[in-house]
Amino acid sequence: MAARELRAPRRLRSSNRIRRMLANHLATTAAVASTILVMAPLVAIFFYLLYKGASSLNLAFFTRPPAPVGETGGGMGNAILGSAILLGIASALGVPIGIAAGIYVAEFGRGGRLANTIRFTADVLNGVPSIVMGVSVYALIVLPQKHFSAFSGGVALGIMMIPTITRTTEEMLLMVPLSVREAALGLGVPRWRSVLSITLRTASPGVITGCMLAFARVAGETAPLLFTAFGNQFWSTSINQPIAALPLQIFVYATSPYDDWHRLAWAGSLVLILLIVVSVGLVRYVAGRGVLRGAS
Amino acid sequence: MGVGIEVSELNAWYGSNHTLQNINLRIPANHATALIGPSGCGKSTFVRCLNRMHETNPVGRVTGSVLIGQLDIYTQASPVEIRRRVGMVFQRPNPFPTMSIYDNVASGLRLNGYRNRVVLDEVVQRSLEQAALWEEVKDDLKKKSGASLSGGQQQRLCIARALAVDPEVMLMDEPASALDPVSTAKIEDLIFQLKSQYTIVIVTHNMQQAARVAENTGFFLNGRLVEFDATHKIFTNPRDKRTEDYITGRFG
Amino acid sequence: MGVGIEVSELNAWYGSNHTLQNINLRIPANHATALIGPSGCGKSTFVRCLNRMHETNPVGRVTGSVLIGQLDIYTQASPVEIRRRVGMVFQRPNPFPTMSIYDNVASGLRLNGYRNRVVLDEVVQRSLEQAALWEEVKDDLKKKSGASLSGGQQQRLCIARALAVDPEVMLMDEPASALDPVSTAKIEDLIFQLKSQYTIVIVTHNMQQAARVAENTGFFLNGRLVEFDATHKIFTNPRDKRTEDYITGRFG
Amino acid sequence: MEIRIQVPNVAGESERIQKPAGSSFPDSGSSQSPARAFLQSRRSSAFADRIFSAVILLCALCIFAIVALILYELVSGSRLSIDKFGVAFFFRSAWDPVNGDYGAFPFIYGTLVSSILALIIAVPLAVGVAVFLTEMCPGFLRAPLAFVTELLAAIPSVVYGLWAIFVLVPLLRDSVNPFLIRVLGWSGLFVEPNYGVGMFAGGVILAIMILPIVSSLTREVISAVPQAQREAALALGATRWEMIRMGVLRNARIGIVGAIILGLGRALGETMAVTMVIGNRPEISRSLLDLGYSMASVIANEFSEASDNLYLSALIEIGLALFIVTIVVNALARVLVWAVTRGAPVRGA
Amino acid sequence: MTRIRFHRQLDDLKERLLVMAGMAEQAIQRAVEAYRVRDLSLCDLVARSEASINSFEREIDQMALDLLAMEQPMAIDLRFILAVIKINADLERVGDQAVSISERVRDLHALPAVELPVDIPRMAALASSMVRRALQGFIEADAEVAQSVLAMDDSVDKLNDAAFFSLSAMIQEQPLYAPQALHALLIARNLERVGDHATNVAEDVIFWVRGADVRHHLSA
Amino acid sequence: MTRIRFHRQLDDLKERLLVMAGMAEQAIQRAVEAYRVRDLSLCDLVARSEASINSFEREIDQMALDLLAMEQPMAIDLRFILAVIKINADLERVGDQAVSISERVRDLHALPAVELPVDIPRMAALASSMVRRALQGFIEADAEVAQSVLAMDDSVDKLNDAAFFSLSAMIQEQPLYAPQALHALLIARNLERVGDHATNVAEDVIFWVRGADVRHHLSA
Repeated sequence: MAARELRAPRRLRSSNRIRRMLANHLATTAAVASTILVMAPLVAIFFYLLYKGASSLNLAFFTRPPAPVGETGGGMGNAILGSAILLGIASALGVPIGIAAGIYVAEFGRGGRLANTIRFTADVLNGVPSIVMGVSVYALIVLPQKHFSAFSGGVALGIMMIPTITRTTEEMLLMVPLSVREAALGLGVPRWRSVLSITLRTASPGVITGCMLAFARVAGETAPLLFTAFGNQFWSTSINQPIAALPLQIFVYATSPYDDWHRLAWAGSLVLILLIVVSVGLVRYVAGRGVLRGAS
Repeated sequence: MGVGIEVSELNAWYGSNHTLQNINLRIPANHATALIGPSGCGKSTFVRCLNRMHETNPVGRVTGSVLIGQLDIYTQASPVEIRRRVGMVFQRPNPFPTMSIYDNVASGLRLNGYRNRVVLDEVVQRSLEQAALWEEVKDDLKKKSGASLSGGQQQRLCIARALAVDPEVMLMDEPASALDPVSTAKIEDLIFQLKSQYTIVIVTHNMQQAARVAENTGFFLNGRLVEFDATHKIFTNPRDKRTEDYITGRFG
Repeated sequence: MGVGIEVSELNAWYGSNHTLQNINLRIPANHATALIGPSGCGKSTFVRCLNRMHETNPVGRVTGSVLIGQLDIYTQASPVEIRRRVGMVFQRPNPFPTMSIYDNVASGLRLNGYRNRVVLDEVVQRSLEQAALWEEVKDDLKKKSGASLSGGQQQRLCIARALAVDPEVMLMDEPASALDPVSTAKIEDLIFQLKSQYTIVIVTHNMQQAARVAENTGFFLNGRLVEFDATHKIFTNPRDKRTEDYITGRFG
Repeated sequence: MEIRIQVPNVAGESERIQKPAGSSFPDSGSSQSPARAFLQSRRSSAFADRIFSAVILLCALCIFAIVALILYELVSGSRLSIDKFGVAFFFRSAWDPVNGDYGAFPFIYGTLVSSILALIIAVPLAVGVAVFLTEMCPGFLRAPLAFVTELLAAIPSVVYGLWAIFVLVPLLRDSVNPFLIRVLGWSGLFVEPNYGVGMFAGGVILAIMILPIVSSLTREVISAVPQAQREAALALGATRWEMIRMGVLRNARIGIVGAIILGLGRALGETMAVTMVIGNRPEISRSLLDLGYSMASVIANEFSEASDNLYLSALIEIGLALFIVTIVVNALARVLVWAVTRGAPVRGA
Repeated sequence: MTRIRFHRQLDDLKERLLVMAGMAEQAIQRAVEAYRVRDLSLCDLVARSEASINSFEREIDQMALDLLAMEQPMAIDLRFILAVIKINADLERVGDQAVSISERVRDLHALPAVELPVDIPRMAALASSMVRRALQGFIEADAEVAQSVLAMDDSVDKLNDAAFFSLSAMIQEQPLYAPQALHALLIARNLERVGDHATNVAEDVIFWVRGADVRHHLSA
Repeated sequence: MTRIRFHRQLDDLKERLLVMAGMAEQAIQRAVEAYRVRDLSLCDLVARSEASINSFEREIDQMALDLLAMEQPMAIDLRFILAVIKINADLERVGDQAVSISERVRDLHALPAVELPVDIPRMAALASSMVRRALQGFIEADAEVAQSVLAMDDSVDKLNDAAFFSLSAMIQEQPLYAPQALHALLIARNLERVGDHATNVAEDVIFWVRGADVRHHLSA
């Protein structure tokens, strides 16, 4: 019986019951409050974008280059085209290298020292501030070439895509159970075939998500373009010439003293956001119906 | 039809761990053979040596010979070729999640470059029928993914996938241990059906399962094959004291 | 010591799914009671109604009364209080991985405001001893985390954690289904030890397990309690045809 | 040594064993199916496998090359400034392009203060949102709210900057800052002059920007905590908050720290929005409401107009410093996670 | 979890037991026929059938053992297998009684024929019908039918007691024919034992079907 | 996976069977003692002990059934339980034989005492020692000891045959004492049956220990 006494007294009502209940309510309130606080700026931003940007959207905005200072009108057509070109170059560079590196880390070097070092390096690269990337690419390409170019801007953005894609590819590949790989090997499928047709294919929704996220992220980047693509007031499709980009143009307009340019900046932002929202939405759709969910 | 397996002086290591020691046994063709024993006794390693899966592990190493039919799998063929002849079913159902049911079953042929559609259709249907899954999935063959099936169906799908390449030997590594009792019973029935046409080697830690499906049973202990005999003999009157102790729960 | 449980007219729903229908049953104190039945028969839902865990699911709903001892748990107390008196062990071992072994066991008491070190030490040791884990972990009590133990040890740690608050009733939802045979045997032995001091309700899909550990067994089918009787009665001579069909594998 | 081959002793069995073994393997009889015939005629060579793995490895090594190149370019670009100012560069407050006298301290100060301010504001909110969304939110609200926070993460920096200039700054200047001056003025952190733009505005916009990253990562790690952990806590008689504390936050804490550090890394390197609201004045002031400058901003603003090599070199050295800081922060995060996880697998159970 | 194969094996086991039962019953009938017509060739048949009954018994026992070891039968299936094991033993002993009778017939054959005051064929018919009825209960899984066997045992016992008295009276009157009378007495006892075995079989059938242990419910 | 509890239950089962065996053997000894000293009170004791033997039999059978259903015994454990079930039945029948003997003794008591040319106590001693030896084999799990029982059965059979001839001779000489002689004959047969049961027990022990089915290995 004496030993029994040492136990928590059974039918004793918790002495700290009220304190526990109070803590429970407080925590709930705090969580609800912070959610509301976080939602506020977003709602505000969208409200302003629509309110200020929508009114300036017209056909000219998409088809015209900017008007010279002092003239009203003009658009951001060249910037939209420039962004498309830059992103095209970036994707062509970043997606294959990123995915291949991800495959190496997850499949071939798994657990090895080299793979771990590559993973760490990718993390480092991922953390490199975009402005530093701009400076580096400037030193790497612009200085030797002696002029700004769409190519250098694309390279800067492409490099920024690589680590994101590598890491998501790796993570998605690792989510593919070992048993699926064994299943492929057990059927007598060669390794390269198994990696491409089974593992990568199984992980493809996740890998696509990673690519889209990387794409969305660099689509809005301004800093690395400041000293690489540089910007351009005119139509240009040459990858050896400076080129305009949507975020770059927005930056220029936003920090200018002209109301008309402010108006265009809002409109440009709205277009940029819509572009990104659409791609993020697409990502969610792909990931949401992702077949991976069923993989045990 | 299946072929017999003859294992001589098989030794296997995981790193410095000598997991299989001097295994000698002859597994008869077109019968089910069960391997039982406590965890870590080497029974899983043993089946993984029969299709050279053991060596996919970087620290796995094997010596000795395994004849499947007349072929010494360690000297006369590449692992990839062996595995086309020796099907394997794993502990957890592992259908390819992004593939449809049809593609899953066809994968063994397709991934090796086979393209004849008519033959593929036939093979898929035959394999699913053999795996007792055809009736349940025939309407969603190309619509549903392998991962959308229930656990028991997934495992039968994996069996169908292994059957599609028409192997001579089927290895099963605890094929029902992740399934509920009803699915387990179905898998057992299936094994019972298949054993007239294939040489089946099944690893299980469920002695009752071994008793139900296999004609012959081998008992592994500490990396050695202690006893190999007709199943009903093992379960009613084993020769070796250690087998009897394990069977009756006097072990350890 | 444990107390009896009296369930009257218990109904439970998942969304619009009527998972338990008019369950009436009296579970005797200080005995082990097993609940068996095919998957989806409602046995797990039933135990989750005994400590109001069912209602933590947003779509879970319950009517009817459950008396634990003299207390009607649905009208006379809050879920928090009930769960302190009714311990629960789950299918997969779920120790708190960031806590040491000691902290895991002490967590229930700490929640209730216990801070006295001497008492805590005593209770932790006693609970681990009861759970047959003390000898294996006493040297690493505060050094090792709960997650560093093996699966079977983790489950015994969870049992110790539940025992530490000295519950009157222990609910176990397939406590050994995720474990290997050796660990399963240990858990079964443990349940056998504990049932003299606690009222134990154990859900299992393993009929043999029910036969081995429980004095009484209830058979659930389609959300109804078909039969409740002494275990040896259920397994040698059940009253209800459906029970016999399930037990003998003539089911479905 | 005698080899004893075990054969099951079933009467009459041995006859049957020999038969299949007797026929030769490659053409095991008339029963051979087209599938088997095809597969057995197919040889496999390791050549394709070797090519494939070489290509993959090459791509993986690209990542090394890129980081090495960046480092090389930054170091060689800042050679001039390093030679001239040495380590003192980072502790000097002078920034005088006209006289060629450069020191990075004001920028380092501005970067640190604005980032820490951002963390102070963002972390509790982010964790609160994550907890609300995973543990408390009614089901129908969960998906839309999660989508909204993800959208926050997708908004480009320059758009934040735009919004900050035209909406946030006036709001701070006209209502928030006066309030802060009145209430917290005694601390010396919030005193006039109140321009609207400045360190505080920079901190606030950074907070808004890193909030979604921190909260969505936190949400991810919280969701990764197995349901079994929650049930374990509830079954012990925990209240919902205690369940969250014991069964959720405790298990997720390493992941949350990782999320915070990632947020910090983001804040340190963030350029455009900060450039647009921090005020861009290379001076140090105790008041958070005063104008400031950050490392990224100074590069963004002055790089393209840097007239002489030393000026450029000083800017590149600031870039180098930023680069090194981010590596350190990243390494810190990794070491931290490693140190804590060593004893306890986070995703145990 | 339907265990179709297992239940087919149980059917198989039942089938075999019935074959064996047929053989045992036939042995009794032949032995009694041999007594009736004093035909030694029938005795040989009985002796020969014993060997096959015994090998059947071993086979059934082995099957039951294998099923117990390999299929973990429960409830009615388990009771069935246990019943089979017991019925099997009883049937084998019925066979032994037939052999015993046929040996007595052989001994009687060596002695002068004499009119014996005992109706062996009638007793045999009764004992046989008990065996048949018990087996009918087994085939139909009908406890009622099996129950009726228990009542019949009393009549056999009475016939046996009557045989004792009439035979001992006969001996006192005609001591010359004592050996014949003694053999008849022992044959009567053999038939009484067959009745007992039939009763045991009936009890086992009831146990299998109802799960109730009816043994000794009269005696205890 | 050590199943300590289960093996303890098996020990318990063995224990009980031995108690029952003791009771059956004692019943035989008492019945024979009653014959020797013509003491009817001993017959009452035998009659009374039958009830408890029967209830023991039911209990052991139920235990064995429960163990089979709940513990899925395998190999030696399974053979043990089956052996127990069979030994149990044989022991119960040994008890029955004792009752039968005691009833004959009662009948003999009503008749004039007479010197009978048959050594019932010697037969009883032999039969008893067979039972004891078979049980010794059971206790020690020793197939050799059990095997020796099989040989002893022949001696009992021979004594029984001798009894038949000497008693039938006596009847022919002294027809007056025919009832007494008949009773003695039946008692001898009872004892022979006890020997048979002991043989069965011994065979079951061998089956349990060795897993070999030794039944009929002489006859078949």
